[in-house]
Amino acid sequence: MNAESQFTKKDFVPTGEVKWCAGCGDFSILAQVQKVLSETGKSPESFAFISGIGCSSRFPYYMNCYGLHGIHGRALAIATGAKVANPALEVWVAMGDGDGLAIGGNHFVHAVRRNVGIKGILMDNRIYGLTKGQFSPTSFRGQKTKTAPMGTVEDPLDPISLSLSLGGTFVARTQDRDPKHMAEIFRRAHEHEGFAMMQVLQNCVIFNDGAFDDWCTKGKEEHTIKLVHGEKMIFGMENEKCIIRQGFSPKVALVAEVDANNIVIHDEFAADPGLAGFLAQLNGTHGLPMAYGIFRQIKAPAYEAEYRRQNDEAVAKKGPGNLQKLLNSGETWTVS
Amino acid sequence: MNAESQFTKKDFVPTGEVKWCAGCGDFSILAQVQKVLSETGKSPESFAFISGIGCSSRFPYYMNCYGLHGIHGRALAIATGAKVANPALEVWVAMGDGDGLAIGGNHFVHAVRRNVGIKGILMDNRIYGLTKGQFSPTSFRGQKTKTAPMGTVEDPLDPISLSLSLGGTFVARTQDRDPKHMAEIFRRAHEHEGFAMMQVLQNCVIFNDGAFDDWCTKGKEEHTIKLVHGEKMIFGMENEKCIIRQGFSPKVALVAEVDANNIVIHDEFAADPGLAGFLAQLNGTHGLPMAYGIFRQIKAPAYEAEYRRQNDEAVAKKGPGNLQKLLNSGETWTVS
Amino acid sequence: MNDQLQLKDLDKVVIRFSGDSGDGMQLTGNQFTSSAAHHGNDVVTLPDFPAEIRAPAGTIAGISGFQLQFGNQRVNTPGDFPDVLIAMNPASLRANIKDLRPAGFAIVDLDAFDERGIKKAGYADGVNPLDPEHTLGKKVIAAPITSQTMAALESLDMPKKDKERCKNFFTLGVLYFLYDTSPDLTLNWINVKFAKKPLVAEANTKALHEGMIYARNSGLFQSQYRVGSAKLRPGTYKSLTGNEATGLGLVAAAERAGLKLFLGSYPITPATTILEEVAAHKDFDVKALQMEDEIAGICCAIGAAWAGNLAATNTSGPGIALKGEAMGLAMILELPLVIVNVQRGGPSTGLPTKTEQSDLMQAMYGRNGESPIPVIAAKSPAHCFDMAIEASRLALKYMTPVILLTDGYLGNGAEAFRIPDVNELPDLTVKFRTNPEGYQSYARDPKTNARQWVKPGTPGLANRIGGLEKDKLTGAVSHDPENHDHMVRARREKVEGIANDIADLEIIGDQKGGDILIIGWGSTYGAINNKVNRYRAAGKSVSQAHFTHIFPFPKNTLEVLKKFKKIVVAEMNLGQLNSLLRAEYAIDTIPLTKIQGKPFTEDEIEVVVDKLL
Amino acid sequence: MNDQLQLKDLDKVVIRFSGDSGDGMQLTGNQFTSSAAHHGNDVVTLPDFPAEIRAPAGTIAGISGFQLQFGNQRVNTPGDFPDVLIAMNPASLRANIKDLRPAGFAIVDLDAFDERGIKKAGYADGVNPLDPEHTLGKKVIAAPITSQTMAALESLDMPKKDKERCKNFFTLGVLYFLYDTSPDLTLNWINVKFAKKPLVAEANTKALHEGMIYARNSGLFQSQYRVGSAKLRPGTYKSLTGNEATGLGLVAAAERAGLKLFLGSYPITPATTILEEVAAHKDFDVKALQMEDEIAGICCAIGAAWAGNLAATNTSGPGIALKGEAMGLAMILELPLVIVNVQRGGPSTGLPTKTEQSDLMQAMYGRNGESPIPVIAAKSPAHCFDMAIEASRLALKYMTPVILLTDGYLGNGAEAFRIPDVNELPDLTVKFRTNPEGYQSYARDPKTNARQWVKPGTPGLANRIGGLEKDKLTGAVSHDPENHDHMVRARREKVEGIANDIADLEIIGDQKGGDILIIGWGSTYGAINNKVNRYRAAGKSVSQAHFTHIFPFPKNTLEVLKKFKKIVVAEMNLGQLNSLLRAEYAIDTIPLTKIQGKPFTEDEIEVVVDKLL
Ligand SMILES: Cc1ncc(C[n+]2csc(CCOP(=O)(O)OP(=O)(O)O)c2C)c(N)n1
Ligand SMILES: Cc1ncc(C[n+]2csc(CCOP(=O)(O)OP(=O)(O)O)c2C)c(N)n1
Ligand code: SF4
Ligand code: SF4
Ligand SMILES: [Mg+2]
Ligand SMILES: [Mg+2]
Repeated sequence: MNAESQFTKKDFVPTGEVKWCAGCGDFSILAQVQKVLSETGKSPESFAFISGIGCSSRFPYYMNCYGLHGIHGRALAIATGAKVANPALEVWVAMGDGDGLAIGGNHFVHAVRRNVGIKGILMDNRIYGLTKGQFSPTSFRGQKTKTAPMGTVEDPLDPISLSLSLGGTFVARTQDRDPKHMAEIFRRAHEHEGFAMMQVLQNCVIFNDGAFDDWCTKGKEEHTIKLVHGEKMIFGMENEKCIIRQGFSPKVALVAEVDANNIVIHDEFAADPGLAGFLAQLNGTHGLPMAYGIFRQIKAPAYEAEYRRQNDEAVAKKGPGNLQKLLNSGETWTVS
Repeated sequence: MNAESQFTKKDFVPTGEVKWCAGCGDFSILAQVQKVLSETGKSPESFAFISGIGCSSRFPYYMNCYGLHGIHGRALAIATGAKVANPALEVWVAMGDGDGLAIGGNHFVHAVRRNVGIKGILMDNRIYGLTKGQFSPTSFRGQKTKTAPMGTVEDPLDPISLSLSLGGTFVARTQDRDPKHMAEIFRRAHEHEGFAMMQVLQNCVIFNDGAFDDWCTKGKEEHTIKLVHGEKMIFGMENEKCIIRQGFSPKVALVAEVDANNIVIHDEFAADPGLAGFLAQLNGTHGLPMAYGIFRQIKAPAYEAEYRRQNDEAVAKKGPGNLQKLLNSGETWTVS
Repeated sequence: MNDQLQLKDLDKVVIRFSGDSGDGMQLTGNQFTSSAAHHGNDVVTLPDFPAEIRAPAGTIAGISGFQLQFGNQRVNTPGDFPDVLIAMNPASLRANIKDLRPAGFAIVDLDAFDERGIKKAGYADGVNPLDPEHTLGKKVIAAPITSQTMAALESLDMPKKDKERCKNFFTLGVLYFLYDTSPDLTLNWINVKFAKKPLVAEANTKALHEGMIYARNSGLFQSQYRVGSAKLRPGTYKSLTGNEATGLGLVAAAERAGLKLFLGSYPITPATTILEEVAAHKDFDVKALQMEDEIAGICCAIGAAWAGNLAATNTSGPGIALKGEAMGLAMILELPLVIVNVQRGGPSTGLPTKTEQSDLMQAMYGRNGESPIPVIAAKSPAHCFDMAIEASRLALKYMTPVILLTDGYLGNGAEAFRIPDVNELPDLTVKFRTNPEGYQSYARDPKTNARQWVKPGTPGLANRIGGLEKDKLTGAVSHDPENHDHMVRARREKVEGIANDIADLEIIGDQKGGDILIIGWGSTYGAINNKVNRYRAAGKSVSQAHFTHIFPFPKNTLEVLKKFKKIVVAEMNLGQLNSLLRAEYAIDTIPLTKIQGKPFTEDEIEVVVDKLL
Repeated sequence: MNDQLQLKDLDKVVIRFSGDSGDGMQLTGNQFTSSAAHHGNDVVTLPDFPAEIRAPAGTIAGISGFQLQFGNQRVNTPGDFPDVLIAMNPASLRANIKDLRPAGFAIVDLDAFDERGIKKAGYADGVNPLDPEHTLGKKVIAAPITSQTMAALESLDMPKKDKERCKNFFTLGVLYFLYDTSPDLTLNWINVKFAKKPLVAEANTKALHEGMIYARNSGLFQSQYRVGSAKLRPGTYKSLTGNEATGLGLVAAAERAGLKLFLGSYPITPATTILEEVAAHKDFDVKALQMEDEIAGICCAIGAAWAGNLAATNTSGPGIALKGEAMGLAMILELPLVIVNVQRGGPSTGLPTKTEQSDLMQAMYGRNGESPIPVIAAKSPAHCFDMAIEASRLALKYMTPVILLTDGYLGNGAEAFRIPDVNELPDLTVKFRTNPEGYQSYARDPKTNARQWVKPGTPGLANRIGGLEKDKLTGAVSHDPENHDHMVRARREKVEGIANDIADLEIIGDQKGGDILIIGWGSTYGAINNKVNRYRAAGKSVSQAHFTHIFPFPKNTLEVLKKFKKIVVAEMNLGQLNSLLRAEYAIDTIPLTKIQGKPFTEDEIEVVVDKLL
């Protein structure tokens, strides 16, 4: 971050109306992105925002940057091309849970695995907003929508676990109703070199209102925990609860009742993937709290950087490509 | 399994030539599937084999069962429809690492997540066989192929970790050069109700010969470990090595040097996902051995069964659908 | 009763409701529709959804519209231009006033025309939207709808917001009075709907009554109108949207075939409501799977077709673009599959909430290789029911995927659907092959050229099929060049043979031929028909032929074309059917094209046809 | 020199090599090709890969073939039927003998005709494949190739298997002698290739020499042949396959445009070698991404085009079916993008290793909505180079995706490529917009109708574009009906305007018109041309017109068509170009279709054309 950025949030706000429903959680995500980027010291034109289709995918229109509103589910593939073609661009992708994990699931998997230098915001409202309220891959089992009138019969997909299983180098969760926390995650993503996977729990007031209330509204302290690097994992209204290890899984215990040494300490930068995988279970199910924060961030070469390195090596070895030489190469014969 | 099956392996072998290259690992997978199914006591016609495109995807032609050779990457989606339409069919899917994890990655993700009652054999040769040797999502970083002349710049995808992160209810690994072990896994898959994900390391003699030699040929004992339910995780030529826990990750230690109680004990049926996630790290990288066996098997309702349950409930509640009644329902008016 | 009000008879009326997404315009429109239909009118309706879920209140982007036409004869369409515009706020007035017929009038909620509302609608500062300059000189009746509603509900103990919500029922009351239509149906609906919220029921009922009274007494209206009942075919009717009709048609087809229905789908505007309709009928043991994408949607349907279900998949244009490869697979497997495309404005994401007919060529050719698939199209919302059954019939009889084209206009639009006697629906009974004797998986029925359907699991018939070229009899993979040539032609011949099994192309008008034939397909039927009727009433030799079967064309097509001096092909695209006809018959035709997200108005047809007369 | 051997002069010769995948037939064919080319012949080649990677040795499924034609004039094609068949085993003889010209001869490796080999080839027990009954009376020269090779290498200390491997060089030696061609090039190649394995080099060299000697002395051959050198345009040549040429063309286009090349791809037969060719040129800083599927392949290319690269994607028919939706996006974004389809046998998976021209309609229409994309096609392997540059030129100049159609026959086939002087290649220099003053993202160049290209990152020009319909100037999302109508037509007009910027359709033959015009496109050029030349030599009024630009058609197309009495449209499909011509010009044409995985033979053209003469 640049303390003396010459830009303000306003520089990142284009003219034109924002067309989300009043009260939609997307507004607050947008505001924090605009704010955080204005503080980086980089010009709005240095950023590219790419998206697919969905309410959330309107995001690029609302950033005064370069923007590409693509087709449903393909934002990460488009973004991969843009980033490899021009690594100097800072590429952000906004995607919905349907866009990014249903139709776009395969590109998600491979972008994470390749560690492409993209900041990916998954605006997860656990519903299809734009098409008016069908269940999504993150909807909980049993959720009733018109396409599942008796409730879905599918378990939800957890994008945190998924990303970690793919070797994700930056895997984080935040929520639309905690602007400060969001800003912190966005800032860290901005600084990250590879793929930054950010799940943002986002309230859709029209089709899935209150889906995250347990973890975002009054009393949430009882069911949520913030991951803070180097700190003991303690939570609860009075900081009375903590996370310990039982077997190979996390368990909630009372601070008063356990040996302080048994309380798990968070390490964002752990080289081995074990801790992050363990913490991924903290997703608000099975009596465990919902964890916010960065599950894991490791340094690893970004895809586009490695690609560039190879090309540079090839040039260093063979000299910069000479077209005439290339055409003339190989077995030739001359007709006169 | 049916000890007195009326069928023999021959009943599962159709006429017509098998057209894989001599020495291809696919032969041995085929033989074990034929053998295991002939022992189930079910007729060849009770089985449906569905595939996409690839060398491995020729599988259905080589089984004397009902077979559908589909299009590249889509076998699991086709199979989902067949299984939901007719849950009495025992549906097997044969897929390559490209077919199942590159173009078909999204269907893989969602079939595992939905727990559709499909037995999925991932014939993983870490290469595109049929198209003559391009790297696949499971190729190791740095592998050189004509499409990556200086080596790939991508980390491989681990289908075991991936499946576990999606809540996979049956997640196993085996290899083409251990017929007995393969047979055991296939048998267990046959008996499993939801999605059975079986990664089979398979040698492609033409384009990736020897890719698994470390873990499949002489001396393999040093680098591989068999997961056996209820047993301590011990391996090595002389059973001198074992797996212990260090932090949240597995570590190799010498049996002689650790307290026996610290040796990890495998539990295939553990209700919580921690152990399996932990064991998934045993994939032959980072100095850890390659683990074979069932990482996790849990009982959970299969997708098609839940779908059926809802329909049955609807019928129970409303009576079996009556078309005339349906058409007549709602606000009507009469013109005479 | 205000005896001052004149009672005028009208043949038909077009009303457009326009307001914020939250103003309940869809509900209001639907209620009026039902009441008019009960009254005996023919009614056709069309909602106009905003592109955004709920854009900022009061803005033009946030407008939700609903248009209906009702009349004492077949009205065919929701009408070109409204006779009456209901505008609940300034944005609605601004966006719609230009469409209002010069002889028509608008009713606006005066209370919404405050400074804020006017500004949100994008008028410049200080402008009064009700000034003739801004109403284009058209008649605007400004009624304080919100405040009248509030006043009417004063005595009720309800939050102000809830009271305000009743203004649409007040408006409905005004219209019921104006068009002399009984409110009983709506009153009944209110009671059922709000059975558990008696206060809300009371409020809405009161608002409705007060609206009627206000219309009679306010002095704002000079006339009351009466639209006589239409002479419809006797029977019991209900109002259905095209998508509901398609969904029900599929359910009906499965029943008539003795099969289970399987729909593999992925949501997309404007096709999703078919999935929702089908999913609602679990008591029929339908399987309606919302899959991870369109490819999975069609692929699971292919798996289900293979397994013996009546399988279908539905989507809109971009989804079809994704399904192309799998459609080719279904074609070469020769499995029955109904593929519904509810077309929308393209290309690419285009105009998702608008209608268009621009996916015809994609239906014909959007696959690799020679991949012939029959293409049929519905011509009205209720006709979607018949065409869903027809698509199923062809698919099952000829063992082929079939593409059914509808569009957003049909899918969302509604009209009266005459409820059929189930036993009179086509018998689609299917015979699966069960006899192993001499079975060859690609042997063809000599009449239909169809291969036989075998359910996996059937003893003695295990066979393997796939997307590679196959031997013409055994179905085994074959790389033989002559066999391939044979199969490519055999697949096409099978589909072309369907021409012998469909109705002839009908001439509406001069059976022996005449000056002009206007050709259309799909949802423009009503618009063209209305215009042709008007021409004919005026003694002009203008006839109509409307394709419901496009590939193959009906057998008598060339015969029909040859009877007319000039042939106009009217489409909401750049001339796609036109190209197909020219390619097939090498005849010259005159394209009439429009790509504006709505069907032709009569004027637009006139501009082209008059010149040819 | 055996003086008994007659020396005969020939105009051209067709040789087909056929053997097991492991027999090195591709290598042998390629070596002969190079040597003949050096000798001054024109040579065109075509490999025929088996559908399986390596089906069981000795079976028909496992055969790998390679055919070449060389001559003392332009040979145009690898030839219809071989004059000489090299069959390394019984399966090869069995599969190919029917194609051998009656006047030709086969050379077989007698050693492979043991009981096991004969059985594997599928002959009945006790059959001798060399009996005239089984050789269809054709001449077969049975040489003990393997044992002669083994004998020749007896002195070398090598495993038996490795010695056996040298039999293809022995065979090559036989051919070099027979066609009086210098072995120097191959000898040189051996030395370079096996520089690190001197023993292998020695063995192969020896085998080659022994083959030559054997041919001279064995008494099996009566004649030696000489094919004079062809009068080719002066210049330096190399042999290129169509896919190599396409890849190099893209690299060249990027250089000439001053841009970086980006190829987004996914492997698929027969298109993969383009990706492999491009990936090999990292020293040009090309990005050649093997993505997770075809959709990702084109989508990353769209991202790269947006970011300012010369972007391309390549695939075959099934891949295009998957890319349809994204092609529509590229079209509406109006970004330059080259889309290469190396067509193969369809529909569905079809016949992946065979050729076909059946994706033309898909190229034209395989997308939702009105989505016009220019379509061009290469007519020979070397022509792929030019057409890759032409596709890039159109894409960059008109800011549009462009589809380049080639096919498996072109992609795998090779011919002499005249190496151009780089400075004579078209100048494709691109001007990015950098001036913020008055920029509107969809404002069009008055001449080309193209919008301007802005590189993201450029100060002052930030803008947002997408797949929704957009305002005709600002590019902002627009739901306005008239604007949509305008844009749909504007996009088509832009593409149609390209007709003014391409060469006229050329008549090869009667410039003023005549009896018959044979129309073709793509890879059938050579086959048609050879036949037309023969007709003309016989004094018949048969001419040829070959489309390289299909959408839009060249401006003078109708003019050309009108000059001829009869028009035959020859295609390897069921008449796709034929339909397009009829739809466009409403003229009657005669389709000549063949769908057998290979181009027309002269006979096949004759059957249709003779009747019309
Ligand atoms: C190819 C294609 N399929 C389907 C659609 C329809 N569609 C648009 S957005 C969307 C899902 C929206 O949900 P999500 O991605 O979660 O975004 P949200 O609206 O909730 O922010 C769908 C199914 C489409 N536009 N294109
Ligand atoms: C849509 C489509 N894209 C690409 C291909 C080409 N293709 C066929 S198989 C294959 C990959 C083969 O690799 P894998 O799935 O690992 O199977 P294997 O041959 O190794 O068993 C590819 C890319 C195709 N047939 N269809
Ligand atoms: S529908 Fe939901 S997600 Fe979409 S804009 Fe409205 S509140 Fe937000
Ligand atoms: S190419 Fe490889 S995977 Fe394919 S059949 Fe041959 S050995 Fe097996
Ligand atoms: Mg969502
Ligand atoms: Mg593979």
